[in-house]
Amino acid sequence: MDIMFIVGAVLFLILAPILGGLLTGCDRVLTARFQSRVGPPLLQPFYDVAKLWHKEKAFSNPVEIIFTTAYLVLIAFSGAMLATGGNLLFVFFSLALAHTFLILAAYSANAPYAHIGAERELLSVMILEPILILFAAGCFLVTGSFDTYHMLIQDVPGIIYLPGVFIVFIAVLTLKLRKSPFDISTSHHAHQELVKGVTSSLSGRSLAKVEIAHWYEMMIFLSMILLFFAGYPVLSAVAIILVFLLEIVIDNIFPRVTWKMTVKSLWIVTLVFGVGNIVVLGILGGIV
Amino acid sequence: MTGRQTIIPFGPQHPVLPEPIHLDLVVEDERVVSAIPSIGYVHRGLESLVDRREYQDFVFLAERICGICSFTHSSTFCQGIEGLMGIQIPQRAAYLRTMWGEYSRLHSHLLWLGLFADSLGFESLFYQAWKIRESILDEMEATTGGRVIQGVCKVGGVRRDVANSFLSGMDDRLDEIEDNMKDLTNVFLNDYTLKKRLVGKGVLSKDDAYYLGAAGPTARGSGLDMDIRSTGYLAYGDVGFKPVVEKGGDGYARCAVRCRELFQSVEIIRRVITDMPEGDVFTPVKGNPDGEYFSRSEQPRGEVIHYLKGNGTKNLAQFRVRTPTLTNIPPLVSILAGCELADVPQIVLTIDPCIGCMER
Amino acid sequence: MKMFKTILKQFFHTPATTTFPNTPLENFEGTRGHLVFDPSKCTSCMMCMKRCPSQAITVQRAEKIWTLDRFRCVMCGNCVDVCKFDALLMEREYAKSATPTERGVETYEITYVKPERPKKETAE
Amino acid sequence: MYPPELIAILILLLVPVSAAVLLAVFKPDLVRNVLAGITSVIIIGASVFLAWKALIAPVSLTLEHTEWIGMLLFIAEIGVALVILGLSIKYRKILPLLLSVIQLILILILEFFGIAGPHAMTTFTVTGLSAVMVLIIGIIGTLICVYALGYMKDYHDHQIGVPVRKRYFFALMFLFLSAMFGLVLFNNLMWILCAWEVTTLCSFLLIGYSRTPEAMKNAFRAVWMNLIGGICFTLAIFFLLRINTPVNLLSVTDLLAFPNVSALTIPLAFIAVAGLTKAAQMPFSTWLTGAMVAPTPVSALLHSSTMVKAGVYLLVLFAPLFSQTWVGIFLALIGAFTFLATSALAISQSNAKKVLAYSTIANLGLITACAGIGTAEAIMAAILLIIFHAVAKALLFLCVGAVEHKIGSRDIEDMDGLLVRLPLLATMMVIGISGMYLAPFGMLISKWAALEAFLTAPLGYVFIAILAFGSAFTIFFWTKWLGKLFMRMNRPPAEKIALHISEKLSVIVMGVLVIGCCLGFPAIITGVIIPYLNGIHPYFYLGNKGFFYFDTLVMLGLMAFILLFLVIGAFLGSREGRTIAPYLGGRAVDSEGRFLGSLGVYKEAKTSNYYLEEYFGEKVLLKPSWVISGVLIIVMLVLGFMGVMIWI
Amino acid sequence: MSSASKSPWLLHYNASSCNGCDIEILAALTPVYDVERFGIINTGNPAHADIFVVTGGVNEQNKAVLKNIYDQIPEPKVVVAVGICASSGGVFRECYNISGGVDTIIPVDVYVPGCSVRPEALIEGIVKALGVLEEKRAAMEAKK
Amino acid sequence: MNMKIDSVEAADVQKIAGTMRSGGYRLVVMTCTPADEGYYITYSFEKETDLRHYRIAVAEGTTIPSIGSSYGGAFVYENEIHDLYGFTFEGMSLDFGGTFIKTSVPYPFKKKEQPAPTVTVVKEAKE
Repeated sequence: MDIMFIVGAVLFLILAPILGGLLTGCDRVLTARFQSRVGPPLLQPFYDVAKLWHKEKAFSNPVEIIFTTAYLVLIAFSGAMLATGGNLLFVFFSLALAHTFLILAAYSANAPYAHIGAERELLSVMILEPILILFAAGCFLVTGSFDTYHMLIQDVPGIIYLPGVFIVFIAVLTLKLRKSPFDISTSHHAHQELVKGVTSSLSGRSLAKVEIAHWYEMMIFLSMILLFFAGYPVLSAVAIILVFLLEIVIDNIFPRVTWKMTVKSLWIVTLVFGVGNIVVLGILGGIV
Repeated sequence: MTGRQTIIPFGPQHPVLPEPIHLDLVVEDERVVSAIPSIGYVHRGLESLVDRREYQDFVFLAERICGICSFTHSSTFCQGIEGLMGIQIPQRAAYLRTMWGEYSRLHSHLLWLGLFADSLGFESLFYQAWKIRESILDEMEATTGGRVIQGVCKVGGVRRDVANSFLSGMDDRLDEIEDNMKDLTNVFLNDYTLKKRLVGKGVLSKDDAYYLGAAGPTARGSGLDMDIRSTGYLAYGDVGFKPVVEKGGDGYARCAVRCRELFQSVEIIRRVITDMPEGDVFTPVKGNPDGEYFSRSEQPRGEVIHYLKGNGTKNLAQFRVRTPTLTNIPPLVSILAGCELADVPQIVLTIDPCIGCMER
Repeated sequence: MKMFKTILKQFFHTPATTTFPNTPLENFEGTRGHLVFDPSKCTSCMMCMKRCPSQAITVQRAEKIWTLDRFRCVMCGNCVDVCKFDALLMEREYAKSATPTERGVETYEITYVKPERPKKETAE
Repeated sequence: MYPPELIAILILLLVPVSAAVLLAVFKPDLVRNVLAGITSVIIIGASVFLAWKALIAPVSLTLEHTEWIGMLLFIAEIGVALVILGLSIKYRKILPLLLSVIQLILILILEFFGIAGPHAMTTFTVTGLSAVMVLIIGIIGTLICVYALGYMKDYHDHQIGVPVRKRYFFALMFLFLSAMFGLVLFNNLMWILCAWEVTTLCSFLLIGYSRTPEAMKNAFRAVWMNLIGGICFTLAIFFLLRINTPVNLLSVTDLLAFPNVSALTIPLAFIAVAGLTKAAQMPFSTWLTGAMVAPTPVSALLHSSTMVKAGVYLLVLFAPLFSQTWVGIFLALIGAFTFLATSALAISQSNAKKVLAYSTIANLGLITACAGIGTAEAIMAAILLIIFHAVAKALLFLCVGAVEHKIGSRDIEDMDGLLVRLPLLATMMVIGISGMYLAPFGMLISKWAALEAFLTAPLGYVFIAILAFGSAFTIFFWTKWLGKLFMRMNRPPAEKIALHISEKLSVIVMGVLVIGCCLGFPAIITGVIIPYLNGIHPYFYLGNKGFFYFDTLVMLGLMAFILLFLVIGAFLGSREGRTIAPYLGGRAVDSEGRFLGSLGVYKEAKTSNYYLEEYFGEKVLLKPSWVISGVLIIVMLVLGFMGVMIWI
Repeated sequence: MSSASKSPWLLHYNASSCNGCDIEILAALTPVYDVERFGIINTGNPAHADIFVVTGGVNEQNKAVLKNIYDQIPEPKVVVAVGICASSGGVFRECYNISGGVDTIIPVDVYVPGCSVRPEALIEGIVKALGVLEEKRAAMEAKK
Repeated sequence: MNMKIDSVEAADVQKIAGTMRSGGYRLVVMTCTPADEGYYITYSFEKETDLRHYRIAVAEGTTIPSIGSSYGGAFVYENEIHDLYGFTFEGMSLDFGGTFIKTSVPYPFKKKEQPAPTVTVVKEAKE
């Protein structure tokens, strides 16, 4: 392993939560502006987490402490792996494991709202799984390797080969960033029928950990956009900002849909664009 | 299989419910198998106070049956006393009551639209609806002195007159409000995703609505032409009132009824302002009520009935309130069965529950 | 999707938000904010106490004390209406919140002095 | 003097049979326990020794005078057919009757009119693949038998009304072990067919152990489906014999080395069908789900870790041949489709054994898909899947069986808070479930390997898409089970019944095996699989490929380390803090987990998982799946008869 | 000001109010008053809340609910009684089903008068509550 | 507005409800009110603008037949009257068993020895 990779991982571990928190702050301010409000200060997400960190230690089941820690650590670990140009498939598996821990934390509370949140989070993991595997497969077909490193050093940006996968990626990003219309398991606002869904039984430090993990996750998924525009830093940056703005706008112009509609719409998109893209790529014999 | 059921206590404290009501939701996957409501969290026993407050002061208590429909409650109560005592209130007072009644319908429907949007996870629409509502509340406050509890009705008329100059300025402000409401209702009625969420959800057939006792927009959404305003009390007889009726019977239809009623209310207010008669706003009241009276009027949520029984003293002998929400509970129970958990909040909200009213 | 136009409009307009509490809000004429008592005008007629729907006002005629519990007052203004001596007034400003230690009943000593009945000039 | 390998082989073949006879004779529990214990130790020892030998260098032994063995096995085969025939007549089942008659006739024709090829034939071969199977049968199989010692005691305590026939039960279990060893060690297809039929019989009798109407119904369903497999196997032998060639195609080694694959498509297609039935692939999956009425050790032994593996063993064995034909592609499609359909079906099940059954079928489907593709990478993935699946699934079955006896239910909904109520079993269950689908455990590595194999295979993108959606389903049903175990309990703890020592022992050893296999997977690949693959594809070199890339291994290690750290943290970490009641919309819960609901009735605040019955229920999915897979099988047979080859 | 008072999350419960105060609390969230400027979020979930906003006087059924929710809020927490009903029982004080203000069940830190409470008054009350929250947090830290 | 109230026998309530229902009337309200002796329960039905009231006089503690079979929505009124006045209705379509409106005093509107409704003694808020 290159020393540069280790530096990259460490940088990611430190910078991602800071950037993620700032982006969340931007998100909240922008959302407020879309709603004709002034909105909170930019640093509000940090205040929130700091406050949560100092709250009383209270839980509905002590195992949630370890589960939320595991969630945070594994998400950070996946991010670090991504930052080192590591194996994309492994990043995804590690993310799935991390989410399993979040789901277990919700299950362990044995409260109906947390439980349904857990089931819905599980559904969203299920929705996400195919497109992630297809994404990895697409990268493999383009570069002959699952390593993000190879994707990054491509001469031609990946989006040329994987436009369909990119579309699906943007669609599922809404789910991943817990935005309307697909914020079925929990959301950043007061979530209606499920109270707070998967995080509803977490409080204090556990919730703070989940919050930080969300920042990491957001950075992981946003930085995956890089893979589609590798080699063009300006273009990548523009793409990331545009996608992020698009997500905020989508959040504001859609009501929440039911989980059934979520599964159907996202899987139809996955089947049409994702699988279609991979099949075309496969028929053309890949790029290698 | 009974082993696969989840029992969810929905409420009394729940973010979707500004007021406490409890539902025992039994769900399988997310399909609601049974939903039985339980109320009584807001019951204060306000009706028992009639024998310790003079009937004139009780108006302020009747007004506090509910903070949203407060104006209609106070005017219905006054109307009841006036009915018992055979008082004819001045025309201007009747027109002003009509105006305020419609304003309170506007504010209530906008409030409901906001909460409804919120229950569907549509935050920005919620903010939009409540932003418009603030301008309605401003009108209310400017004319009555209270934002949500107006305290302006009085046995024999109203407590405050509104200057004609103010009324003429109101028309322009209504134009702006109407424009904003057009944008708002356009989203509610035409947005693809919202339609997806609403059309065909919580269908209440016309017959069920009629015999289960649905009232107000809930009944009108199922194609029933039921509106107490058609009887022409206050100034409604003069403004050529026609109820808004939708045939769908689903959540979308109930939402559409309320959206269209917004514009209807604006129209009524305009008519009332232009035709506002001059004169006193108050007739002095002498004596004490005696006898029985059913006072009915149309709240934003439907028909409200105040039953009053006087015994010739300053205090009434009996006061009973039957509110639209109470009679909308049986239809709610029938439309909740078999729905999706995600639709429970919006179905509960489509009857526009006002628990404060319901339980007094 | 229909919402897009609306949110775009919001985005390019200044927010509707007030600057309260940095600058106090302007209330409308006639807003019922809180009750003000003028001890110098009260004749201890007790009408306000009798007609208060929430029994926030007590008048002790003998001790010449008028008290108001702000945490019971519903700001209906009925007392203002029934007071024939203009001793009560509704101010537009809202009533302030209180912690348990700050909370109490406002007590006023009635300073009204019954004016000397003017000599009946007409009697002559 | 016989070579030690031969002695080991003979021990493996004969000791279980002898033990079976003895177990059938002696009634006292003590004698049975001692006997079974000793036999198990011998079998484990012999299988480990044999596997070790085989891994150093493939073992290939030729015996003289094999005719009498053949004769003996032929008699056994006739016996099997007759038993099934007799029972079919007794219970008036037409379909099994017809099929067993056909099978009997075919065997007789084969024996007496078969064109006997040249007899220069190796008797026993132990390659890397068979060594893996030997280890699975030897270690996991015997552990399950040991477990059964304690289990059957509880079983009869719980199942009042089921006649106690433990002698019969254990005799069959050990007989089955013998048959399985034969199946993987013999080199003669005729002999393998015989072992194949014996396993069918054992499975049939053990499913019907309780003799309840449901059990008998399912037993007969199992037998007729497996008979179809047997008939196809026999037909495959027929067609092999009809090929005019100097080499004896009944010898597996010779068959694998046969250069003209295009001549083999018909027998290959029949072998594929035989493998599909044994491995309970769609449309034959119902026999396996029905077989779950049997006592749990039977499910564990026959229907998850060994017998059904016989089906895929056969397919993996012939994978190099499949890889060149369209039969292989369609076989792979059936497997992949089965993976998708049964993973989805598993979502709708709440019966733990049924979930395990469907998951078994799904994983066998994945193995079948790999075998059908048959490239070196695919075979590697297939073998990895066989190993990891066998250990993890056996562990899960044993846990479910023990838990069922402790809490009186095998419904996943009743397993909430198991971690508090039955810590040991639940921990083992968690290990088993994690082993089935989570990183960095074995099954996930295998899936990864499969993914890489698919990516380079013809029509690979189809498989990728199927795998992508299939694993999504997999995640769903495993995680919700896992979640149930971690729930906080407000119910009274289970009765304190001590776990039988044999059950405890087996479960713990199995749990250690799961973790051991996961930690040792690089060793398994380099030590077992690569040598085997090099026997088939001499130039195959894994090198720095994908999951076996050094960095990835480091990452996997790091991840395992993080997990270990977290587990330690869970045990040592501070638990100080206030426990707050679960949020129930403001409703208070009393000590029994109930709250006052509407109508003044106290209700239990209970939660259940999602089963998505309207999408993934058996009623919805089974029939379309049968149609699709049936069409695929027909297409496969047609392609076999047409002899279409892949020309890439 | 530490983080505690920069990010107060509200939990609102209607004990037995007439709705007037409840809708004004919601109105305080909306664009014109926008309490999110102070980092205030209406969480609706006791486990996340810092400030417990109660409206309405307490009746028979609500006693248990109020206590239950109060217990589920992790420390430091502040209870704000909004409206005169929550403060003293208000106009309904004499009704047979009302047993008084919120302070008969749980300790109240700030009382906000009004019938119904105006959003400005509510904001003022919450700002006052933030001071109390800050004190409580300091006390909690000191205890450690 | 029609304020004419027809008096009927308590036993006929179900019959009347049945007639009303088949005549296309809807149930508007059921009101219970104390009379000089016992209580009156008034049933109000309406069809378009035709409002009709039927009144039964009942003594304290009487069991009254429910009209739930004709009007599914009647249970709200019946449960309420049960909880506030202490009457029992037979055959309600949804019986809350006295938990529809949970009051701190049982049957607060039931006549007591002293005619005033019972009122809980309110502790004076601390001054």
